[in-house]
Amino acid sequence: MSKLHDDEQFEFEILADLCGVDTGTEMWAVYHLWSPRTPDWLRVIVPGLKRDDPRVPSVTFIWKGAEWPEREAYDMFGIIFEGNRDLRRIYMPPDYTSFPLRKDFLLADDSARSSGEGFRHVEQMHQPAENMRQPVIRMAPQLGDNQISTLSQLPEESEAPPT
Amino acid sequence: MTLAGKILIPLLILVALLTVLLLVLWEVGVLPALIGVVADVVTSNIDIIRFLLAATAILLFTIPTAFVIIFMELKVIAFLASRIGPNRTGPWGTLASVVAGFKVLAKEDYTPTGADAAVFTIAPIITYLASVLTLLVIPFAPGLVGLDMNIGLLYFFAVSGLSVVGLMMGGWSSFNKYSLLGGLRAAAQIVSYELPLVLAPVGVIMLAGTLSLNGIVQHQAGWFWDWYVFQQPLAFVVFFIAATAEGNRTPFDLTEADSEIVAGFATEYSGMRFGFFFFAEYVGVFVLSALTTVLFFGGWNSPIDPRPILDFFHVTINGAIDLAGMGIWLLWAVVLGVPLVVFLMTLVIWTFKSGWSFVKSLVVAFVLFNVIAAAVVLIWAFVSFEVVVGLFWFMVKAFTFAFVFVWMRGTLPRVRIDQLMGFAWKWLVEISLVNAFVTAGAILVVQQVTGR
Amino acid sequence: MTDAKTEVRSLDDPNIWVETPATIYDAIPPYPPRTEREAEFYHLRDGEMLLNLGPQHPSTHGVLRVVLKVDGERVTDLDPVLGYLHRGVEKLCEVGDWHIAISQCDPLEYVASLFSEAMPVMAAEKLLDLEVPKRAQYIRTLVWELNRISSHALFIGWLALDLGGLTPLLYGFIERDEIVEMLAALTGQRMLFNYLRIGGVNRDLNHDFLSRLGDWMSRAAVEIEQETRLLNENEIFVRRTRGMGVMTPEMALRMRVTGPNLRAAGVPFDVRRAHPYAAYPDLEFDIPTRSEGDSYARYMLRVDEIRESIKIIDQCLHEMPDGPIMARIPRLIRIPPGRAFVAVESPRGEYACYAMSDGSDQPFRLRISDPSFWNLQSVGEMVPGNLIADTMAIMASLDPVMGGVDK
Amino acid sequence: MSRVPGWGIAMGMVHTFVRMTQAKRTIQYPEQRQEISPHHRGRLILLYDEAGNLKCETCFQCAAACPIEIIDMGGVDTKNRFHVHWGPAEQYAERREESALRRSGRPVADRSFEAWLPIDLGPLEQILIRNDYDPRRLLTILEATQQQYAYLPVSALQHISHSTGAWYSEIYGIASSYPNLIFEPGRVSEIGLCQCATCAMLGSGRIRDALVAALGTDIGGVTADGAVRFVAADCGGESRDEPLVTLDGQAQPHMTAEKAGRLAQRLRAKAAQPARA
Repeated sequence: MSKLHDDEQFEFEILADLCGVDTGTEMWAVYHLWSPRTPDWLRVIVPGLKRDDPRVPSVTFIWKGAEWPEREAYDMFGIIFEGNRDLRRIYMPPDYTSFPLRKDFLLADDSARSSGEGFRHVEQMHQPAENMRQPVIRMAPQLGDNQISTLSQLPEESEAPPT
Repeated sequence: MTLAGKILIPLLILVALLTVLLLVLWEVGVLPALIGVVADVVTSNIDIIRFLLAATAILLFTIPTAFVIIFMELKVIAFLASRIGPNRTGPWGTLASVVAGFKVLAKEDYTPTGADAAVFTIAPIITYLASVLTLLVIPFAPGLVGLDMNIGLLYFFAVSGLSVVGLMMGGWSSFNKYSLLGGLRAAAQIVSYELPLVLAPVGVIMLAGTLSLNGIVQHQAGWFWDWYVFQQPLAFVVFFIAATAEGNRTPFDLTEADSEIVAGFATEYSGMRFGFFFFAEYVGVFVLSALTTVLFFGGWNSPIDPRPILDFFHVTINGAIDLAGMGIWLLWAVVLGVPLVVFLMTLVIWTFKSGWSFVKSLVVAFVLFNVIAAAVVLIWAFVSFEVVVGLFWFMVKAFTFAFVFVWMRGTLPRVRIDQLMGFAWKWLVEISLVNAFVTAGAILVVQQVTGR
Repeated sequence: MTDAKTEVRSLDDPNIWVETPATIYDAIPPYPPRTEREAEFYHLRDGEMLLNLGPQHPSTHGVLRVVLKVDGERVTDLDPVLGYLHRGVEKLCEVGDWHIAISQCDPLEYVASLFSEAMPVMAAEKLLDLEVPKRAQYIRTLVWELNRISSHALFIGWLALDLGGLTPLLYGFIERDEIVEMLAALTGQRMLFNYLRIGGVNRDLNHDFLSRLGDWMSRAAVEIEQETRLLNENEIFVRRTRGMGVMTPEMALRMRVTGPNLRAAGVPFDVRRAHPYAAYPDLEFDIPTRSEGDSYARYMLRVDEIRESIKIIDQCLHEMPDGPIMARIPRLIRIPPGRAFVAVESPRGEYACYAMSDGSDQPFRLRISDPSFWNLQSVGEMVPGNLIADTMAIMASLDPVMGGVDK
Repeated sequence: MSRVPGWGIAMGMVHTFVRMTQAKRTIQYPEQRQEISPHHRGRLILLYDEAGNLKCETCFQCAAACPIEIIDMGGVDTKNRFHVHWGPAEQYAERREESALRRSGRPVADRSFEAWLPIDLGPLEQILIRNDYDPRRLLTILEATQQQYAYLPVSALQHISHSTGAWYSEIYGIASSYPNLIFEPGRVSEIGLCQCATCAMLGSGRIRDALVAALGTDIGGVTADGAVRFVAADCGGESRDEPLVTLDGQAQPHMTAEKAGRLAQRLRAKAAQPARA
């Protein structure tokens, strides 16, 4: 990348765009380079980043301006740019655990792809603060003779004598 | 029983009892003795009572002036930006500032958690008093001055210096980084512009010979070229710039620079406390423009000296009409004359305006009559009393300067804090010192030549 | 770290604020620093104070929080905190289809929304390699330039307001209101136009629009001169902006500043010339550049750009060809799979978009790179060392629009 | 600025003074109105042509282009019944795929309408008779229906509301407030485990490891086949003799590590084979 930037034959001094892409199976880091004098442009794709630990060397030493886009790519995709001094979340709150723009982060109304129950499929749930009460459901009062065992107590379960 | 009923009925009973009591006392002879005692107490220390009266008069006088200036500022800034400005509350929007005053009264003024309450509450009062008390010394008209101290100018600067203390206290005590910055800026700015503000009128004092503002104004009597601005142009420029900085007006309004430090020292204030700061600023504008007119534009002297023209036409005006002498005629004029004139006017209006009903033309005629009567009285007063003329000219000049202050606020951007300081210390102080020396030298030369 | 809390507690933990009522609320976050830059920033040397130029500050253009490390009045370091306006536009675009992507991109650069709207449109056209009719190209150029003028008119007002002047903002709004009323006659909206369509434009020029345009064009040049005359030679304005946030060409390129800020630093780069699109190839106009690179140069450059835009509009009107305004495309378009990178010269810089399509009618990935996002970075480089008042001057001269920065 | 230092400021002041004397730009809103151009699209109104009939042939273009997808279209048929032809994003997303197909006139099964398809109401009638159509015993009726149909079909709910007289919305409210009553087939059951200090001492850690091994995800995750969700429950700290393990919100008595594992496997197995009826 530095050769492209400094080499006078190419003269790609302007980093037009730097972004991450999640193709469902792997991650890409895509760079677009322009040169201020000649009207040609170049797209550099770094494919094959593993989904669980995507790592790419950072370009901040060439363009200091690439710091925020790399932070954004990390925030949205989890791509870690080694060498970026300030790689932290740019948009999301600091204790946000999942990466929103990944393909498996499904919005509630993205039902075209979600499996139908429309729940937000987050990899790790927030660490719920200790004092968040979960609602404990009271049992419905049992009704004399025609007691109907609710689905929750399974037949095999109720037969086995309580040990 | 309505609320009013609950209040009025006991009041009426009280009044009746009181009158009976007074009558009894009057008969017994106790009351005249009492009045006698009070009379000689008053005569003995007349000046203290005069001071108290003057102070309350000034306090009452500043509220309407502040309203007028706030309204003027709203209107002028809107006009500068080719907008119309407030025109809905009251006739032509004139009640806009009064309504703003009531709103500020109605708002709840809370104290932020970290602030130390004592300093927080006293700060606005000090700033407000500092700018209001300075009016005590300013001569509005020949007789009309609060307290004609022979060290008037010194008193003025001393008291207006006090407002810095109020700003600092407000800034420091409201436990907010922005107001702390605002308070410190206020201290730096006003203290460093106090110097040119005091040094600039030194030339004027030398020319006038006295510190008392009344004396300065009397020395500027005569045509407008006798005013000190033509003898001290440089001092006027320095004084005017220092005055804008003193009153925290643009381009030096760094203390509440709303684009940098939110609202400066007044960030945490709300309700009437903010109202005090708000009024203090606008009374400050009026005070400073009044001082510029007194020092440089001949206070209540009119630009044209009417006496030579009158002598030329041998016209002497003594407008005093002794109403007592008219006796019964006065009674007739009021009881019969006024309704007669009004009736005549209604007839005239009614015939021309056929569309209107009689009652409507009557009302219009009555209003018209009042307007004309008021005009007549005013002209008569203007002609016959010296005080009214002085007051008129003083107000005209003071409000032109207030307009210039507001005009600058509408147009100019803000200066940076270090440019502000540099300008004060590097330029204004030197110029005013040079000006003082030059005037001193000139006075000596003039005395040698004319041998006065 | 003076009082760093050891265990991790999330910011929305309710009792975090209860336990420290009397202690001083400081800008130091309750969680330990995550990177060495954050650790070095929140370590206060003596005499320094952290000042929150918070989201509700009057002079941040939109919702931006900048934590200043202040020593007295002088700013020693600053750390912009973004995300207050983040609404996940790229994710939303991936959910809706290409038509929804257009209206999703409108509020990105809300002051000149035709440029941010052009992103999905031009990307789709490039992927479909669709030939947009000539008339639509000219109408687009005309409308873009009008939008540029209205955005620059606002810029002048904001810059003056941040330095304390009240009236330039109101003059700027008078100017902008005329243009926006004209665009409302054409596009139907005053601000978020939603006017461009894939393959052309929504509605043809109508009499109402043309009469207002003619009326405005007749006195546009004179009015622009009047507006800017108030500020050009004003000593206080010049003293406040001259020499603020100076940028050398290399630094500008390194900090990846775009548009008028880059051209003010002396680099004559303009997307309309470097990668021409729409009707720009056959219009002749020059690119104003200045070499000083400070706030005043950026201000003067935008004033020159307004004059250029008026010239462009003139040419567009004269050479407006007739013909259809919309290419023939089916109602439910499925973009063939592929990748496209498109860029437009917006009033704040180069507005780029990298679109990928997987053959369905929903964009697979729509990466939007907003100029204000790149410009705002250079604040961190230029401001340290100046006073608080100067941070306003520099940030205003960069003219960031937070909708685009936070996407 | 070039000539005299104060020149620029003075010219600025003159300019504003001149502007002050010129005509103002504001208009008095209530009295004078700004003429909005007829082409303004600000108003979201349904247009009628001069003959009075509706200028809309329900091509759903506006619903397609609406970014927040709030436009849905409905009409009243001849028997004065209101029909919603289009719904919020879920239906829209599925339907958009086949919209060309649908408009081609060929009958297309629409997944999102399955909830409205008629079902055999016989067994439901039996349940109602057993509870003698008493609206106060709605919860028992709903649980029996769930037992019978493995989920609560809409037509079943409508039939209950017709016969017992309870409002549909009330029934829906009751059903939706219990996690074990679900509205679509292929339901997700939920295992909750409390991790507060008391339960941890009583052995919830071991149960958690067993469940993680069985389900394959930690707390907050869903099994790969989407059948079981592992959530954190909370016993509220009251004194207990064994850790709180809940299944669909119902506390499970005498739960040990291997019993929890077996329960998890059984649930996943049950979800694999198709639901009854």
